[in-house]
Amino acid sequence: ASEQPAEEPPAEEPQAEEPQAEEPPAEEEPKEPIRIGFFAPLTGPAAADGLSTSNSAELAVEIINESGGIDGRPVELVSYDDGLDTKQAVSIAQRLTTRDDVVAVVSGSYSGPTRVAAPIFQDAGIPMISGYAIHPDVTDSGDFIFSQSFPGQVQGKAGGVVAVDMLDAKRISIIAVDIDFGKTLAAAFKDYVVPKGAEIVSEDYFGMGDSEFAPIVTKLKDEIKPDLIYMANYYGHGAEIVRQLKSQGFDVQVLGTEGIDSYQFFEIAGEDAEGVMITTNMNRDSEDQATQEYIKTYTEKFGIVPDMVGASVYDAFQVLFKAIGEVGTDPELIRDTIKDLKGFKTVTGELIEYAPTREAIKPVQIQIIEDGAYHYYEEIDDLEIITPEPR
Amino acid sequence: MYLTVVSVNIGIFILLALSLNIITGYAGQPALGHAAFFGIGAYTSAILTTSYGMNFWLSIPFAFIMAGIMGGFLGLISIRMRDDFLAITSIGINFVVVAIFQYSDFFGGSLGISLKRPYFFGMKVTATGYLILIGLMILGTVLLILKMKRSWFGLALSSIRNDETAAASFGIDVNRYKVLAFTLGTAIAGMTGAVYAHHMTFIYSSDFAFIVSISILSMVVIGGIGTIRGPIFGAILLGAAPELFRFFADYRMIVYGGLLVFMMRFQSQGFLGYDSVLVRAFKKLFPGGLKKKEGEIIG
Amino acid sequence: MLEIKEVDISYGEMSVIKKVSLEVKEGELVTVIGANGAGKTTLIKAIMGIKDITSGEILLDGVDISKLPPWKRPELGIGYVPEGRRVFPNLTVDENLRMGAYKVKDKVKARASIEKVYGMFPVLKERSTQLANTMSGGEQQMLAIGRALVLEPRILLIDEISMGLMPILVNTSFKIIKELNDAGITVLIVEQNANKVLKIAHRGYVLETGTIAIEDTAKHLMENDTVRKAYLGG
Amino acid sequence: MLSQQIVNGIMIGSVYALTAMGATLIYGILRILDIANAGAYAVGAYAGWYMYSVTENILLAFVFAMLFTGIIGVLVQKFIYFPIISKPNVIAIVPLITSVGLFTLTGDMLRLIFGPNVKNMNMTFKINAVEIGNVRISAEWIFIVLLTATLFFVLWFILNKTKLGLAWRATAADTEIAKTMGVNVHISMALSYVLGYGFAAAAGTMVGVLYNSIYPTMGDIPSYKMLAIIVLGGLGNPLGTVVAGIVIGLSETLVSAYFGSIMPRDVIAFVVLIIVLLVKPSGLVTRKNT
Amino acid sequence: MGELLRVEGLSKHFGGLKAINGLDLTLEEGETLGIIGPNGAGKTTLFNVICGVLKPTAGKVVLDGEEIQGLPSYKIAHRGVARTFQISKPLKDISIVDNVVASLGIHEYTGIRSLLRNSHKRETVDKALEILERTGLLEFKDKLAREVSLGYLRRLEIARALATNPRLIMLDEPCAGLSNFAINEVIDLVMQLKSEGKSIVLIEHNLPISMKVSDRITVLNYGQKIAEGIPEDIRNNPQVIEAYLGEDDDIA
Ligand SMILES: Nc1ncnc2c1ncn2[C@@H]1O[C@H](COP(=O)(O)OP(=O)(O)OP(=O)(O)O)[C@@H](O)[C@H]1O
Ligand SMILES: Nc1ncnc2c1ncn2[C@@H]1O[C@H](COP(=O)(O)OP(=O)(O)OP(=O)(O)O)[C@@H](O)[C@H]1O
Ligand SMILES: [Mg+2]
Ligand SMILES: [Mg+2]
Repeated sequence: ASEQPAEEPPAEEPQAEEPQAEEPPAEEEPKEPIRIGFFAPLTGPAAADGLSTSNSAELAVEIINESGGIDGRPVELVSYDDGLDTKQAVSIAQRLTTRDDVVAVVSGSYSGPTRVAAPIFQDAGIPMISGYAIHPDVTDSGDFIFSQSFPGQVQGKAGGVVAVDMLDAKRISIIAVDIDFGKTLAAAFKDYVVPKGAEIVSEDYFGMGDSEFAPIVTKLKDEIKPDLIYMANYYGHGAEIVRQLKSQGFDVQVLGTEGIDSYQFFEIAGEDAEGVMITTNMNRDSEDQATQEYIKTYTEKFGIVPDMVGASVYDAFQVLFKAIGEVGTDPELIRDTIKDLKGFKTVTGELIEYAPTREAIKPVQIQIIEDGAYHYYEEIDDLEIITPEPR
Repeated sequence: MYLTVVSVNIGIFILLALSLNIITGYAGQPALGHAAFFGIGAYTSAILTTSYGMNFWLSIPFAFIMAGIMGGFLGLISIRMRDDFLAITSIGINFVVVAIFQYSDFFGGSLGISLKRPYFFGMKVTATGYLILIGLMILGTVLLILKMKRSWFGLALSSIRNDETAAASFGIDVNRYKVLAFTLGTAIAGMTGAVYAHHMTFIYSSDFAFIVSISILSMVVIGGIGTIRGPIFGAILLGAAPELFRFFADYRMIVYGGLLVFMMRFQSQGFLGYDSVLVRAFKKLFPGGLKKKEGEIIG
Repeated sequence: MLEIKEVDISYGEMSVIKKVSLEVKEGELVTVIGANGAGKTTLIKAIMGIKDITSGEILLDGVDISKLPPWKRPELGIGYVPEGRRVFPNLTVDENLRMGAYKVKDKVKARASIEKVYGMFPVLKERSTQLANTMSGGEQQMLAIGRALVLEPRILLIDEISMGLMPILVNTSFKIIKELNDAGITVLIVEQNANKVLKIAHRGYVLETGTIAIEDTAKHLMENDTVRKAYLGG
Repeated sequence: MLSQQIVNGIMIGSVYALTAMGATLIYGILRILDIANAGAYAVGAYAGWYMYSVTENILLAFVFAMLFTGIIGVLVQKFIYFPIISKPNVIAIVPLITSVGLFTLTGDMLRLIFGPNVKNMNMTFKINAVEIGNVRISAEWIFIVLLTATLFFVLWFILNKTKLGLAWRATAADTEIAKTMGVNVHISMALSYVLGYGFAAAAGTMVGVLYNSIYPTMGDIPSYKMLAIIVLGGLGNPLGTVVAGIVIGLSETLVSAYFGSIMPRDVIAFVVLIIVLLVKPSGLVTRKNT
Repeated sequence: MGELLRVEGLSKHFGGLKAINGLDLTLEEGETLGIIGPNGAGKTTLFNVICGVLKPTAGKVVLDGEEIQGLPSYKIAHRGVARTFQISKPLKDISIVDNVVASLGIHEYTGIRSLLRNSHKRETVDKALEILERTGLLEFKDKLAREVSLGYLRRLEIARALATNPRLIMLDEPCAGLSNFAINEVIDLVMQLKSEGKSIVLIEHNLPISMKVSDRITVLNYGQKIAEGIPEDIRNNPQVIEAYLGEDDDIA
C-alpha cells in the first residue's frame, strides 16, 4: 500500500474543495506546507509493522489535509524506510534535519533505529515523537524526544496487576522474546508480581525469528504446570504458543502484551486465541468517537484492521498537529507545548500527560479475545501504576 | 552534514571491505563472519569507554588488538577446515559472537550499549571529525595493503591461495600465514568497529549480524576481489545504495538484490576486477596506464 | 571420416591454432606430434567441443560438428582421453568407468565393456572402489584410457597416452591402440613419444606453433631429418 | 517429559532436514551454497498457499508449489547460475553472492506482491493426534516425518542408484570432462534445480501448514540454518542432512527444555556445528572410501 | 662425501594398502639416485613422506643425521630439500616469473616481519629470470601459470624446485609430457646440477633418461625395494624386466 514514493507531495485537491470557514476565499496562493518527517521499517523483517505505521501516518496526514490542514497550511509527510538498520536511520535523521526542512518527526520504527536517530534530532533541535519504541534510552537523548507509548516498565507492571490482582495467579511462567521489548516487560512484570507473593516458576527467552515452541510448551505442561503464562512477545510467537498449548492439550490462562495486539494474531492462531488477555493501549470497544472513526477509516482505506503500533503512530501525529496548531512551527515552542500537554484525547485513550522522562502517561487497556476479536476487559488508570518511575 | 554522515558510513564499509579482502581476496580464505570482528572491536571500545572510563582514542588500539586476537582464533580453526566448511563455520562464529553480545549483561544484553560522543582536545567529535578519522584510517590501510602486495608476505598469501601444498614445498608455513592474515584483517575490522560504535552512539548485537558480513563480502566481490580499488568501489556502491536507491522507494531492495545478481552474472570478476570490462576498456584506451607494477601479485 | 578444415582457435586475443587442416580417414591411425605449447591439446579440445573455434569447420562423416554441443559427440562415437588424466577425482574407479559408458544405452553391454577394461588393466579391477584422486599417477592414466574405451567408440581422440605409464604399460597401451585400430576403430593421437607412436601410426602431422609444418606417412616422417632431430631425439 | 521432548526434537529435526534437502541436492551437484534456496522455500509456500486458497485441496497445493517453484528453479539456473559457473576461473564466492542477491530479490518481491503481513492456510488435519503412553504426536508432524523420509529416499535413490545421480556427481567434479562423456549439462542441471527448488517448495508449504503462517521473510532463518545443516551433514549428502537435521532439532529441543535460555535457539545449530567440525572436520556423515 | 639421506624401515599404509612397506634407502651427498618401479609401486608416496606431505605409518627419515619424519613440509624445505610434483601444482593465477620468485623467497617467509620486505628486488627478479632461462620458460615469464601448456607447467615444477637452492632435489617424473627436445634440455640441466654437487633423487619411467643420469638405481615394487645397483645391472635384472620393462620393446 505504500507505493507512494518517499517525497511525493500530498494530494492538494481536498484543500480547494473543502469550504474553509475561517479562511478568506480561495484566491490566495496555496500556503507553504508544513513538513513532518517520518521513518519506519518498510522493508526487512519488520515490514509488517512498518506498513501499519506508515498507513497510519498517511491516514493522519490525509485527514488533517482534508480538514484544511493546520492553520490553512497543508501538511506534507516526508517518509523514509530505514529497513530496521541503524546505519540507515542515522543517514535518514541527518537528511531530515539538514535537507528536508521538517519541523518535527515521528518514528514508526523499533528501538534501535529510533535510539540512534534521537540524538541527531536532539542536536538539531527538532522534536521527535517515537510511536512505540520501548527502549528507555530513547527519550534519554534529550528534551526534544518524546515517546507516545507508555514505557515497557509501565506495561509490565500493568501485566502484573492483571496477573496477580485480577486473575489471582500464583504460579506464573514467563515466555519472552529476547530483545529489549521482551526483556524490559518481563523484568517489570516480575518486579511487580514477586513481592505480591506470586512465584515465577519458569522463564524462557527465545529469538525474534523463532517459531518453534513445542519444547517449552511440553516443559510447562508436563513439569512446571503454571496457572498463568505471561507472554512478552510478538504476534507470530504468541500465536504459535497458543496453538501449541492447544495442540498439546494444556489449558492455561495466557496473558500477552501489546506485541500481540494485531489482527495477524488471530489470522495465525484462529480459535486457539480465544480467552487470551493482553495489555495494550487501544480499547477496541471504546465509546470514544475518534477511536471508532480511526478504526473504521483505517479498515476501509487499507483493507486490514489497525493494530497497536499503527494506532500509536497515529496518535503521535495527533499530538504534533495539536502542538503545531497551537504554536506554529517553531520547534522549541512545539517541544514546550507537547511537554505541557494534558488530558489530550487520542485514539489510544486519554493522554494524561508526559512524564518528566517525556514518556506518555495514559491508562493501560486490558483486552480479552472473545469471538475472534479484542474486547474490553478492564482499564488500569491508577496513576501509581501508569506513571513511569524516574530513572 | 547529510553527505558527511553518508560518507562516514561508506568509509566504514570501505575499511571493512579492504580488511576482509586481505583474508578472502589475498589469502583466499572464505570468511563469512567478518561482522563479528567488527562487532568485537565495537564492543571492546564501547565497554572500555563506558564501563572503564577509558578515553575513546586509547580504546581504538585495544579494539584493534582484541579483534585481532579473536580473528587469530578463527585463523587457527581455518587450519583444520577447508573451503566450504570454513565458510560455514565462520558464519557460525558470527552467530555465536552476536549471541554472546545479546545474551550477556556485560555487553548490555538486549538493550545494547549507549555511548557518549568522544572529544578531541576538548572539542566534541563531529561527523566531519569522524570523516577525517576514517579517511586517515583508510589511507593507512591502503598503504599497508600496497606494502603487503609488494612484500614477501603478500607473495606468501598468494601462494597459499593458489595451492597450499605447493606453498609449503617452498618453505611457506601455511598455518602461520593463514593465522596472520586472519589476525591482520580482523584487527582492522575491530579498529573500524571502535569508530563505528562512537559514531553511532549506540550499538546493539544485531548491528553485527551475519547479514552485515554478507554485505561486506558482496562489496569485495562486486568491486573486484584481490584488488585495492575493487573493495573501495564496491563499498562506495553498495554502501551508498540504501541512499541512492531511495529513489526507487519500495523497490529498492529489489534493485539491490538485482544489482548483485546482475553484476555476478555479467561481471563475475567484479566491476573493477582484473579482467572486468571496465578495466579491459581502460587498458585499451591507455595502454600502459594500468600496467602492473613489478611485484604486484594478484593476477 | 574426420576432417578439419582451416580451423582457427584463440585464447582471448592470442591465436594459437592458425588455419589448421587435417584429415583422418576411416580406419586410419593418425598422430599429431609437436613441441610443447604447439597447440595439440587445444586442437583436440576443439574436436571434442570443449574449446570453441573462431573459424573453420570440423567435419565428421562430412557433417560439420563444430557447433554441436560436446555431449552430442560421444553419441557420434567419439571417445576421448584427455590430457593430464582428468579422472573424476571423488568418484570411484568403477564410477569413473561407468561415466565413460554414460552413452551406452544397454546396461549389460556397458558392464561387459567395463569388465573388458578391467581385463586390460587388472589394477583397476583391484581398486574398483578406490577414489580416483588417491590413485597413483600411472593408475589414473590407465583409468583415463579405460574410461574412453568403455564407450567402444568409432573414433578415438587421445591426448598423450603414455604420460606417466611404466614402460611395460606404455607398450601395452600402444599395443591396445594398435589392436583397436586393427579392429576398425579410427584413432587420432597426440603424443610426445614420437618414436613409439610413429611405429604404429599410418600417417602423421607435425604441428609447430599452431600451424601444420609437415604432413606425411609415418614411415616418411620417421625418416625425415627435421622430425628426427626435433622429435625422435636423434 | 523426556520421551515427549525427544519426539519433539525429532519432529523439529525432520522439518530442518526437509528444509535443507533441496539445498543439499544443489550443493551436492553444483557445489553452490545456494542461500536462494530459502527464497524458493518462501516462494513455494506462497504458491502452495495460493493454490490451497483457490482449490482447498492440499495435495494440489503441494504439487503446484513444487512444479511452480521447480520451473522457477530451472529458469534461475539456466539464465543465472549456469552461465556463471561455466565461466572459467570463477571463484566459489561468486555464486554465493549471486544467491544472496536472488534471495533478497525474491523476499522483497513476495512482500510487494502479497504484502508484508502473514497469510494463513487454516488447514486442519482431519486425523487426530496419535498418543503412545504419554507421548503425543500430532497428525501434521507425522505427515512431516513421512514427507522428509520420502524426499530423502528419492534423493538418495537418484544420487546413488541412477545414471542421473552419477552424472550429477561427475559434473560437480569436472564439468568439462563430464560433457565429453555425453552428459547434457543443461538438462542435468535443470533437473537438479527442478528437484532442489521443488523440494524447497514442498518444505515451505509444509512449514506453512504446520505453523499456519506464511510471510515474505519466512526464509530468513532457514537461509542460514540450512547451511549449518548441510555442512554438519558432510556437505551434499542426503543421509548426512537427515542426521544433521535431527541432531540439531534434538539439541535445540533438549537445550531449551533442560537448560532454559542459555543461548538463542539459532545459535545452537552453529555451536553444534563448530564442536562437531573441530572434532571431525569433514562433517557427521562422510562418504565411505577405501 | 657423507651420507645425506637415509630412510629406515619406512612404511606408509592407506587403510589396508601398503603403499610403502618397510623400505630402507640411503643417498650419499652429491649422488644421483634413480627410482623406478611399476605404477603404484609407492614412488610418489615415498617423496610425499620424505617431504612431509604425508606422515609415515612407521620408520624413520634421516637427513644429515637428524630424524625429520613427521616434520611439516615447509620445515623440510627449509632444510634444503626441494621436490617437484608429478601432477603439476602451479600457482595458477600468478605469473610464471612470480611463481619462481615465490619459491626464491624460501628464507624470507618469516611471518609478520616479511610484510616489510620487498619481494621484487632487482636481484630477486634477475635470479628468477635466470632460472626461467635455464628451464626454457623465459618467453612465458609474464603469462599466468594457468595460461601455459602442460609441458611448460612441468618445467615450471623444476624451475620452482631450483629456486629454493636446495641441497637435495627430488624430481617426480620431470620428463613426463615433455617433447623430446625438452627432455634433452632437462637431462642437460640435471647433469649440470650434478656437476654443481647437488644430490638428486629422480623418479622417471623413461629408463634411458634414468640410466643416463643416475649413479645408482633403486627399483620399488609394492612398496618394497626389489633391486638396487648401477644402471646396467638394473636393466638386465630379470625381476625388473618382468615387473616393469616388459620382454619386448618392439610393438609394431
Ligand atoms: N587457458 C589458456 N589461456 C591462454 N593461453 C592458453 C591457455 N591454454 C593454452 N594456452 C596457450 O595455447 C598454446 C597451446 O597450448 P596447448 O595446451 O594446446 O599446447 P600443447 O601442444 O598441448 O602443449 P603440451 O605438449 O605442452 O601439452 C600455448 O602457447 C599455451 O600457452
Ligand atoms: N590417499 C591414498 N589413499 C589410498 N590409496 C592411495 C593413496 N595415495 C596413494 N595410494 C595408493 O598407493 C599406491 C602407491 O601410490 P604412488 O602414487 O606412490 O605410486 P607411484 O609409484 O608414484 O606410481 P606412478 O608411477 O603411477 O606414479 C598406489 O596404488 C595408490 O593407488
Ligand atoms: Mg598438451
Ligand atoms: Mg607417482
